[in-house]
Amino acid sequence: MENTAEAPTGPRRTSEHLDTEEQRAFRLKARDYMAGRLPPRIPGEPANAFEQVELVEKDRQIQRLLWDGGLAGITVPRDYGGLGLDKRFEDIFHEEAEPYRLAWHFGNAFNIVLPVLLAHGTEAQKKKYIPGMLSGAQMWCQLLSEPSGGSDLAGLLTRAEKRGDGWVLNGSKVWTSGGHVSDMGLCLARTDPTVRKHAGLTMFLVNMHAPGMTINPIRLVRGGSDFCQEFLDDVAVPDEDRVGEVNDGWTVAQTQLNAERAGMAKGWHAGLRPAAVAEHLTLPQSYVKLARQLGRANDPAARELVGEAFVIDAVYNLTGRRIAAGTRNGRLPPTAGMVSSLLVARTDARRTALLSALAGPAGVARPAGSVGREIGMERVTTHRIGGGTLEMQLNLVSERHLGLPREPGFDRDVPFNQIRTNAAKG
Amino acid sequence: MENTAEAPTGPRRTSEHLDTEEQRAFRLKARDYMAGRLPPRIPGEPANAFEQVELVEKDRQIQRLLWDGGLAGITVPRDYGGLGLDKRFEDIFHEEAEPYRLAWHFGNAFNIVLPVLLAHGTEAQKKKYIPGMLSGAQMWCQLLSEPSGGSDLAGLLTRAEKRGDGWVLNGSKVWTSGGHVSDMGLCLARTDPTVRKHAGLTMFLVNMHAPGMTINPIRLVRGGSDFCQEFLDDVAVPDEDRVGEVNDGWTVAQTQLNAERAGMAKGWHAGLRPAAVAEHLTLPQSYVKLARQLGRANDPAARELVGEAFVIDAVYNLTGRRIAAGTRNGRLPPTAGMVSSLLVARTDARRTALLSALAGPAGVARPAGSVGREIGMERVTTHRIGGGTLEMQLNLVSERHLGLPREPGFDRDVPFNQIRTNAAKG
Amino acid sequence: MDVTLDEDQLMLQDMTRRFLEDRSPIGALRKLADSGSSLDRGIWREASELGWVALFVPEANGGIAESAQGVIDAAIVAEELGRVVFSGPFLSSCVVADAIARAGSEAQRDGWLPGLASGDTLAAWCFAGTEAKGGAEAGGVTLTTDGGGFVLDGLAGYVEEAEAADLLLVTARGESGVGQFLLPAGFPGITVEPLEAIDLGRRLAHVRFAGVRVGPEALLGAVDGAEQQVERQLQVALALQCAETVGVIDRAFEFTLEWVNQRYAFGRPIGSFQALKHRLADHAAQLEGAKAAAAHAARSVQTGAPDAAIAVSVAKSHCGRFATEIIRDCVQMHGGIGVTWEHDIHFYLRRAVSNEALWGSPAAHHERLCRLAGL
Amino acid sequence: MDVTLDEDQLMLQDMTRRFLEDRSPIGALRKLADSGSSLDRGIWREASELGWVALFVPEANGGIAESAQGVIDAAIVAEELGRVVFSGPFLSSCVVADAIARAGSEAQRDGWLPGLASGDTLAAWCFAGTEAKGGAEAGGVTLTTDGGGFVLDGLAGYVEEAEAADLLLVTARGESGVGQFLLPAGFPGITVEPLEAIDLGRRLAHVRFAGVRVGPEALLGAVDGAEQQVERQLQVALALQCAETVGVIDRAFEFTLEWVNQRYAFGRPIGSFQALKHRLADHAAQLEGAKAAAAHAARSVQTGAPDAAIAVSVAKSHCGRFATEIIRDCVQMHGGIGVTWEHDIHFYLRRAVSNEALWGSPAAHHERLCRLAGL
Repeated sequence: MENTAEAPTGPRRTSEHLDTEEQRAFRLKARDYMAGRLPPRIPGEPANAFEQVELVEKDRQIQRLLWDGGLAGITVPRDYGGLGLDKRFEDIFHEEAEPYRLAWHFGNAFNIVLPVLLAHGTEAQKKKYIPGMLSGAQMWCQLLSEPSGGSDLAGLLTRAEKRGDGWVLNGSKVWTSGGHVSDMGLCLARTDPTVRKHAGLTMFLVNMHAPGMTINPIRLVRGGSDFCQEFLDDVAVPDEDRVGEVNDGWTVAQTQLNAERAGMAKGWHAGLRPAAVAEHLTLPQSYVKLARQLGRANDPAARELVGEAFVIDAVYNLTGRRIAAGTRNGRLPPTAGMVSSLLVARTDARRTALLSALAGPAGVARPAGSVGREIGMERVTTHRIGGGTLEMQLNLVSERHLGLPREPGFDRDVPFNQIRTNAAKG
Repeated sequence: MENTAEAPTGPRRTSEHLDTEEQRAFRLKARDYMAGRLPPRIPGEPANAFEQVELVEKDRQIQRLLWDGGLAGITVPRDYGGLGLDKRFEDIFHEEAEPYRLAWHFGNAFNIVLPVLLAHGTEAQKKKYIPGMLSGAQMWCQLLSEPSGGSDLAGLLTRAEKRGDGWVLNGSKVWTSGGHVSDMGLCLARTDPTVRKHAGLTMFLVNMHAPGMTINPIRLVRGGSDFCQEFLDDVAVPDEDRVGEVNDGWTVAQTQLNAERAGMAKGWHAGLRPAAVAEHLTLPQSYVKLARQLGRANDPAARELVGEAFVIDAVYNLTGRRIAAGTRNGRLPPTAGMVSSLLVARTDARRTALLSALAGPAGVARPAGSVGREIGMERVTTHRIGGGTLEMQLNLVSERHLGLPREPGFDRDVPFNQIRTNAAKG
Repeated sequence: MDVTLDEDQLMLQDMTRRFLEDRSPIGALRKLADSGSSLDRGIWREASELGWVALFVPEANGGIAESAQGVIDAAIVAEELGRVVFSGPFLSSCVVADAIARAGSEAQRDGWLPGLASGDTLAAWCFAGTEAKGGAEAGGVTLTTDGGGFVLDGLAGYVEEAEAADLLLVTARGESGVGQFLLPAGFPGITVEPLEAIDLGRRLAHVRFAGVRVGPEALLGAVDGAEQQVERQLQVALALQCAETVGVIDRAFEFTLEWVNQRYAFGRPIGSFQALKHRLADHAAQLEGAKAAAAHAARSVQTGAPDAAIAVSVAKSHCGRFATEIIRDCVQMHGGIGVTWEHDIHFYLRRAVSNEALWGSPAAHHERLCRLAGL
Repeated sequence: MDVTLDEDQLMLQDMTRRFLEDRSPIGALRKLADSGSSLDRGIWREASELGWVALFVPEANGGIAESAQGVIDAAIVAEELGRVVFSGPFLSSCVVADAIARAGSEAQRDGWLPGLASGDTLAAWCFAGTEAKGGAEAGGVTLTTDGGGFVLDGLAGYVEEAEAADLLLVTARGESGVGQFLLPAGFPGITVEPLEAIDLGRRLAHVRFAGVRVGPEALLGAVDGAEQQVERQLQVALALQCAETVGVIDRAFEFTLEWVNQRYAFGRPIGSFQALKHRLADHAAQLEGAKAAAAHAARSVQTGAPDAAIAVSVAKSHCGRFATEIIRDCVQMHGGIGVTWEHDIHFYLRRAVSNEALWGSPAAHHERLCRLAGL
């Protein structure tokens, strides 16, 4: 997930010449409405920084403005508060929205919760919750990972027990993006520990303001705390907020995870990525400037480092474009998208090593306001854990993309309560 | 295993001042006998090149000379043709033998077969076979790996079936060092495929000249062919050449493998390694010369490569010394020795990458007799496969040295004939 | 494979693959290597009939340039050549044909292009010098003017098929700039010094120029304007070399995947062991990178895009480095069989290591990128 | 741990470890970092009472140098400091105390050594300049003679505890060679410019010298003979820094091993997954290498062995590079918890990254090794 709004590079492009009459009308309506109403896109302004509550509040207002102007949920059915138009209208909207900030903190709601509800929600759930997202009234998060383990999602420990007509949830969730500013959460919990682990899970819609829900932001080494840990202590959930069948939560979770991956592949923050892709390669002048600031412009050993940094960045960009094009036109299998995450991890790690070598001691300490130290901090803070650890991504690519055999599982065919978990300790 | 006789570095050292009278007498006897009789140690002369049959023949003669002079099998019991002396006498011998070539191609016999026979052989076997080794009359090899798989030794397919009083062996062995020049081989075969794989093996002493034994040298990419593949087609082995109990071959094989590792750790070619270890670090002038020949002495990018080459070589040497000292004095567990092989692999791979980068195009082609191409050839031919693949070494270090949990086995507790193997194909 | 190829290009790819599988599979290289013989001119003529070099030759001179997308189409062929580690002067023939087609006089075009297109004429590209950090720029031969003519001196390094070549394209540096010359093989003062190469399908040589006197008719283009010509040649060469390298990696990776799926140890296919899986996943990611970079290089050179100079150096650095890294690990995963002469993989590794170093090592292209970035 | 330590040294190690576990465990650094406070002088005095800096101070000046093996013993302490990512001026105090003990006049020894040994006096070592590729050699401050005295100008970079220090040892380059000076804190013309550092237990600063006039009594040793002094200081600093780095890696690796053994996923300890096992095995091998190199460095500096200059650069390159590489992967293996402020591992990674860069990056020491090899 890109974290800041980059200025689009290259000339702004529009497909205006392809518009039908109806599309043209929609384009003009969007253009007129947004002008003067939506705040401008500010380069460097965070797109994904839930700890900045005023920014989150700003995004709620932006979404409300779009809703009021009849520009929210363009492809969402009318029954659920959307416009019921096709994808072409969404593209037109984004072309027109390019100069403005959009409601980027609603990424979880639109990329994940919306597709899950459309696929598995009851009619009542769709009518109740989707308009709330589209109008900016309700912010959503997903309650998935647990302190006992993030990679092994199906091994989660949070329990949901039937009490009367409803359910009571107990346990803990962690790495919840924006948990502390969310109104609702999509929550997977274990409803039957006596069957094999994938078979005893159920998906719920949980009110984040419910009694018994405690939400603590997590302080990260890199600064900020846009993730939270939640403790669920007898949190009540009515049965009408159950998504899918009891003990069929794994099916719902698959939709959820696929939606997350698809969201990342297409660009998490709608309107942010497409404009940032340039047709031709350029060599980042930031590296040139850095080498000069460090006084190493003429040092062949330093130039070797800068040159390699150019290469890894360029290859990363080209590969992203190749995979996007290839999965779109079917020349590459959909699984090719998994490869991108791996390349991010390897590229990031190598870049920080290269820049550290370039900076030498300036990479570990600097006079306030000067260049350098941020490079060493990158080495301390850049790791691949969120969004699936590197190890899980390597498993995925090797099994689903390359088709290599799965490791024989030890825990797939036994009752969950016979598997050793991290809860079993002292 | 070092492959050439390096000139010892530093002044020659001797422990003569520590000799007892008896030791002094032995030293003088050895010194007098070898002078003028043994061929000199020639720097660069291969120590481990079975494809050079005249060199192998030379080693047979050297061993015969030592035997004739009463200098063979110094620590081997007298009953089996040895001298029955303690380790100190062997050290004295090696101090005196430093200027000479020794019978380095008898490494398999002395490092592996001898300890196996002493531990598991019958009295008759010891009396029959050990004098033949010591006198240089019989050269030995070990028949272990098979074309169906080298890492999974206990999964071997060669069958030994009881016929009358003896055994008949059928199958194929591969990666046999010196198979084509050996007289006898230590051979592990399956005697019961209906029990779990480790439980159905038996060890035999096999005559390499027996009818039904076909031996083909293997041509390697790096040139030479000191390894062979053997086909055993109804090769008869009398029961008195069975080592250990029937179906207890895995026990014998453990001694064999430990002996191989111990041999590598102490220096496979007795007399070769100890003299080559210097007390102080030096920076190999070969790299300095290479950088100059390539015209890159003043190029900082090239100097970075040379400097790192200095470091990896130095660290490799220091680590070897540390592990040798630490395992000797008990500060490090015996398993620390396994770490050395890993470092060899990583050091070799990195060195070839560094030198390739240094050489540029000269590393892939050169005028006959000039410098360069051998560096690229190293990249083509340097891999870690012999003596246990890199993967097996990583498993060993992680499990036995670091104590990490073994992977659950799928094939350890089922009858061998129910396991899928490479023989099961087509 | 470039994911944006059109139907015609997919057909070209298919046709090339079938021709090579039939007439010059990897076994052909093994036979050449085992027999110690040199270039098979017969197969080169057969291949030329398919229109490989002709991609760069105008119709007027027996080619098909007008109906082709030269560099992109040639990259398709080069990738297939990599898959069988083809032994033949494809790269240098294409570069020289393109150079003559773009800058040659009518006499030069009529004289040389038909033979290049048909495969009867072999061309050698005398471009770089012999420095260890070189290869990515012209150098090695100097140029002095002498009345109306020129004198060439020096050494052109690592020239492909220089011994067999009928024609040399020589780049030389003089005080007033860079000049290029077309000289027939055996021209007085030129000696070819064959090299021992690790790539068994590529015969390389240094070409020595000792006071070679040439007339103005040998000049290709102008003395002053040759810098752009030379850059174009380097770009074409790198685009094709990278495409070939992609084919080399792709095929080696492909049969390694087959191997780890079918080879059993400890009762499981070795491809089910996590350590191998993770390494293969990483290789797959870098291989996608190589394909993306090589495809972009071919496309931007063909279209003369503003980033063409950058694109070829990016591709060369990435493809060069990871080809060697990936195929070395593929050898490792083959275990013992991978280090025997009998297994084909060493031919792939040899080509990869060789391609990494020729026409500029990754380090040489990093330096070039710094210059292109204004550093 | 050096595998050749004698009984006394093992006792020193044990005593140091127990003191630190009791009085300055890793939690002490967390408290400092959370409160944003600076050096804890109390704990430094307590520690000094154990005889840490005293290892380099002669008995006549309140030390124990005669009965110690200075650098080897100090390396034992440094390794323990690394295990708890200690926050205090051990390295610079040792270097400066050793310098004064070896080259100081009687007045200098009597004046400064007792305070250094007792921990009452803090010393800062103004050695290198601020260049990005520097750190492994003296530079940054220039020296001109002025009558019987000297004038110092320039910037000494990345000086540890310069703000808190009572005494500065300054290295300066002049036309006639290198000179070293002992100056009290607050000397006219000196300003300390604090830096933002990633290592939260190490307060660094640039120290600026603007026409600083000093008399000959401030000179440590002779102007001409100072090169050897300076080289010795660098060697002591690197030997101790590498020993500390070994402690940092060793402890981080230790608790990572515990973690992968006790943490379950998919019904198995994560340490049973082959990919993690193989990475950990490789790290174990490089960690052994770091221990071997650091121990050899300390030993050869202590004995003044002919390879001391080589040994410290070898150790610095290897320890520097692999500390960062290993601990970064240890963070990765911790999963989410590893990137939270609440987990201690980031303190270890910060120290590792910082130590890699200070007193010469691996690249700077590769260059130094080339010079030492005569290249």
